Amino acid sequence: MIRLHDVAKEYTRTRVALSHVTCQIKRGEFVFLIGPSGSGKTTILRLLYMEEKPTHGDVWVNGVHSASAKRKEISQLRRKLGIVFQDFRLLEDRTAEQNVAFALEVTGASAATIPQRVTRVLTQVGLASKATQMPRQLSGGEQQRVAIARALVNDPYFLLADEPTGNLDERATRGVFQLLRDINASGTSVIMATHDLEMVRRADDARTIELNHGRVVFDSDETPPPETRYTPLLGQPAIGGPSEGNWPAPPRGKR
Amino acid sequence: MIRLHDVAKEYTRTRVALSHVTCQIKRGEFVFLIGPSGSGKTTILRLLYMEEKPTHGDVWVNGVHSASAKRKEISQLRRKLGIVFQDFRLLEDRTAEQNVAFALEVTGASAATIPQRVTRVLTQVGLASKATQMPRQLSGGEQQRVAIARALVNDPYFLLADEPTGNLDERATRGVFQLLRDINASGTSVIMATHDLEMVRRADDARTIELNHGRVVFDSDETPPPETRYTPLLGQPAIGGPSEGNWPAPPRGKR
Amino acid sequence: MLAVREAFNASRRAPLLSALGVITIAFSLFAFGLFALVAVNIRQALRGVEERVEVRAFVSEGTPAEAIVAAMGDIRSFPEVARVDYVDQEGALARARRDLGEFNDVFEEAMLPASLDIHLRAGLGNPGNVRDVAERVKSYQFVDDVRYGEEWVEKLYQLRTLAAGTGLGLGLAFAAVSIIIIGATIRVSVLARAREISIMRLVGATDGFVRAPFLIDGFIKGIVGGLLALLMTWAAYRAIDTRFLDLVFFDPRFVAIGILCGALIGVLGSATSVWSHLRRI
Amino acid sequence: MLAVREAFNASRRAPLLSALGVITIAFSLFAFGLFALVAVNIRQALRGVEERVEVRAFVSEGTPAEAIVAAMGDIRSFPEVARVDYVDQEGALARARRDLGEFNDVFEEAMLPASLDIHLRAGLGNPGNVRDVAERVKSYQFVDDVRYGEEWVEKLYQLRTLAAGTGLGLGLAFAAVSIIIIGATIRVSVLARAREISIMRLVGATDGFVRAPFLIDGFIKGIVGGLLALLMTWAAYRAIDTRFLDLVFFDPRFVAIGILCGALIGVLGSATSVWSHLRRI
Ligand SMILES: Nc1ncnc2c1ncn2[C@@H]1O[C@H](COP(=O)(O)OP(=O)(O)OP(=O)(O)O)[C@@H](O)[C@H]1O
Ligand SMILES: Nc1ncnc2c1ncn2[C@@H]1O[C@H](COP(=O)(O)OP(=O)(O)OP(=O)(O)O)[C@@H](O)[C@H]1O
Ligand SMILES: [Mg+2]
Ligand SMILES: [Mg+2]
Repeated sequence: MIRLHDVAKEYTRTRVALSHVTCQIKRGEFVFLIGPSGSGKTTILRLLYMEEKPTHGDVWVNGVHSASAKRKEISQLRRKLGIVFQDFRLLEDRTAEQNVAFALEVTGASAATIPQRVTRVLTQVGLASKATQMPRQLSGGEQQRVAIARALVNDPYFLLADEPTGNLDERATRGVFQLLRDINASGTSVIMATHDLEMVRRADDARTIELNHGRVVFDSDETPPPETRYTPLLGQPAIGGPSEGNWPAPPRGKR
Repeated sequence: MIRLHDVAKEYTRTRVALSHVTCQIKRGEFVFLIGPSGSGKTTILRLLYMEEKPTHGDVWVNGVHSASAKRKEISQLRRKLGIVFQDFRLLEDRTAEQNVAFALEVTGASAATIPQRVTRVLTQVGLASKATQMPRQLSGGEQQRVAIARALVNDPYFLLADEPTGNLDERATRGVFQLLRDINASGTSVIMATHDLEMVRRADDARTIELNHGRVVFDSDETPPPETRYTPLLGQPAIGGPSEGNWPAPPRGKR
Repeated sequence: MLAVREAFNASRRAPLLSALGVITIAFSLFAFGLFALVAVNIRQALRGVEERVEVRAFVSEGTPAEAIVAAMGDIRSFPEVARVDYVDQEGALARARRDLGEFNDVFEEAMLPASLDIHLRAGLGNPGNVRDVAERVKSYQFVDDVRYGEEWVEKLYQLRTLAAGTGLGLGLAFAAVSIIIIGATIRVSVLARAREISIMRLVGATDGFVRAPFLIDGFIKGIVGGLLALLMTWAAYRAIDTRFLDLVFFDPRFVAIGILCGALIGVLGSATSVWSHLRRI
Repeated sequence: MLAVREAFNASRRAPLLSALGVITIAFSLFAFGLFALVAVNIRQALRGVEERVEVRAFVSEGTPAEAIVAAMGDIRSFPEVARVDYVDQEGALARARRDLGEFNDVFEEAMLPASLDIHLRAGLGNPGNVRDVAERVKSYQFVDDVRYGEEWVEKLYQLRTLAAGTGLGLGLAFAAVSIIIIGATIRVSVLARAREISIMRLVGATDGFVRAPFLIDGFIKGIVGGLLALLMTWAAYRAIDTRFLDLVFFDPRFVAIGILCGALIGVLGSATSVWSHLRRI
């Protein structure tokens, strides 16, 4: 169970990344997090794995409460999460398979089973043949798939994936998406931030939460959407639509 | 003028990233480089800005020949290129604007004009309001746009962009694409590696080169395509097409 | 087990930083060891001199032997006194010749008086005690005169105090500088691995899991550094000792403590650096 | 200009690494300085002792003054001889009393012979010369005996040679260790900035552009480290000097050379580290 209650995150006084975010994600849900660049998707995920604490409001993840969580509890929590970081965050001085194995080692998994679990998950993402390469010897998409494999390997309760297909071609994207659907079908909640609206449109049974300027502007589970006057991104044609100024306005900070 | 003649790149004996690549890109062209993850797109670009030398064959970029280029010449060459790296490669200890300014400082641009040129290009990518933030205080998409700004700021002869829209939403993607078209219209060659086939389909006047397992399998400028028996990626429906195994096979190395 | 493997892996991955750490510890302890060696030897030399602090009571000619023996018994029972020797006239002449080689010839004509040479206990040879003993000995009737080199004893005592103080001061300064350097070295190696550490934390490693390899690493480096320092100090000692000075080396307990200090420095340096780093992420 | 700004920025961005570099240079030069100080003062002390190497020729009683004056003229013209003094019988007695305080009384009865005291030139007091002069002086008829402490001169000479050798050896060892540490420190700071450097190269910076800030940085750190070392060495000198030993300090030229060495170490360390790093990317 994930619960955010009136959450705000200000990195500095004038940089408001999130405000008034309230939502609830149940075990087993599949949630897309969408929104333009800088709208706060990564920030929400960072609150969930507690790299950041909210400046206002409360976050509960699997029973751990942001305001009172101890370092030890946070470590325990993270072992039950699978996280795909937007910038991969692979350990630079370990091979692909050592990176994946590390996520198992920290949980104290029995050393005997580790190699086989690692090999299985690397095969799932199509990287079995590159298991012994270092991150900097892998292409962008291959690094991304190592990051995905690491997130999947410990059969997490929640999978937090930040733009996990940004460096993948369409076929690989389909593969990853299928993997996430499969793991979701086996009971894991998946929360995936993405810019790939095609994918979102295609998975019409999944829940979609849209952010803009740090606020939730659309949530497919709620009717009517929180800010009714906003035309959600999903309603627009994918590409080649009317050009209403190319760039999103900068987020309004409190001045 | 860019010319590759029978180029091969083997990172190790069994890791063949490119083989038998021959092509020519004229001043002012707009070229898409497509292909599945690990097919060698980044490797081609690295050969062009001479971070790597080919293990076989020759590369000429703007008169500089890979086999005989001195370090000084390579530096001179890079000042005439604009490069957007797949992993951004921003200087971590400088603000967004200092990162962009650095690309001008190395060319010896007069210190007086630098701030105004930096501000203009940051505005073009929609980041004027985040000019003084450090890379790690920026979202993924914002970092990517700083990288784009840095590549554009010195009005390069050639723009090499490796997946410049992987972390951008659709609207921002359109904006970046328009910027690249504009700079191309003013005479700069643009070579852009991308997975966004929608964008490629839309820009039907641009040249497209498709790689697979390190070989050129399709070049829209050549008829018939080099390997006639291959069904090019572009011919397939974008998503939801017939699933012929989710993952590309690993590249065949010389054994 | 895992932590030990990790520690070795970390060293293998950053051989330069590891070497720097070991060299720094070794170098610091070596500098420290050299100064300690000098200090130990100065102390040894001073102890030799101090042992020679003696009160010499010149005995009148013709004093009966029984009186002298009785007095010696008395004096021996003074708490400050270690030893009392009787030096007769021939002994005094022989000693004078030995001590003052150049003036050999002079003494043939001279008759030196017999004396009681009173040695004080080591550590009790301070000026007050010496004066005290001298006064008491002077009260014997057969004692003509008492000599004890008043100023010289004062000076010696002052010298010893100052040498000890300066040695301690220099030693502490060196230790402080060593710890600063070692701390900074480890800090740098933690910073160099800051990204790795933060990633480890993000995938669920506890502080302990992250810290253990650093501590083991620090311990190993400390031991190796300490051994290297011992080797270098010993080499320096051998180089000087055999040639032209009679030096003493540290006793084994001191050596063991030195190496343990190295290990401690390694572990503490690692612990504090990693600790303060972990607090901040 | 740009490079100087960059150098300062780099230091500001990595204050810890910068401090480590400066401390290491300072500490190394300080250790070096302390040993140099000891060496200089041993040399000074030995020079004082060496000046006292003298050949003493005892003159028969009743030798006419003219003979002695003539002999003194002769002896003065020996190339090895710096000074010749005539010490008459009263002078000898006074000196004996002064030198041998404890045996004051003894000398009242004794008549010491007059002597010619011959001081050799500094640097020429080696055993061969001394023996030579002694032989020649002995040939004068009125000379009863010649004393020059044969073994003592030999020992002193040996000591000086060994002290010089050992000092040089230790000094070189310390210098080598310092350079290793400093090289490693700079190497680490280059590695810590390896990503930055490679990015700079990728956006078109020449090797020179990348290197300049490091060289300036190394130069500044070297100067600062050298000054710190000077300060510490001077403090150590003051701490010892005023209390109980008469020490000499380095002369200003030596100090200037020391600080320049610091700067040189900084620049060379930076240059080689950056150079070898740039060769490899
Ligand atoms: N450490 C930080 N300090 C200050 N501002 C920050 C920091 N991290 C993020 N921000 C700002 O907060 C806002 C939201 O960032 P976030 O990373 O959540 O965006 P995002 O939705 O993930 O965008 P993208 O799709 O580009 O990754 C951005 O405007 C960013 O500049
Ligand atoms: N330094 C290296 N050492 C060994 N192999 C490498 C190295 N760099 C890349 N490779 C391999 O070369 C192949 C091509 O890599 P490249 O980065 O060019 O792919 P790409 O087309 O850019 O893929 P992506 O779309 O995922 O970024 C990959 O299989 C990769 O594993
Ligand atoms: Mg993000
Ligand atoms: Mg790539």
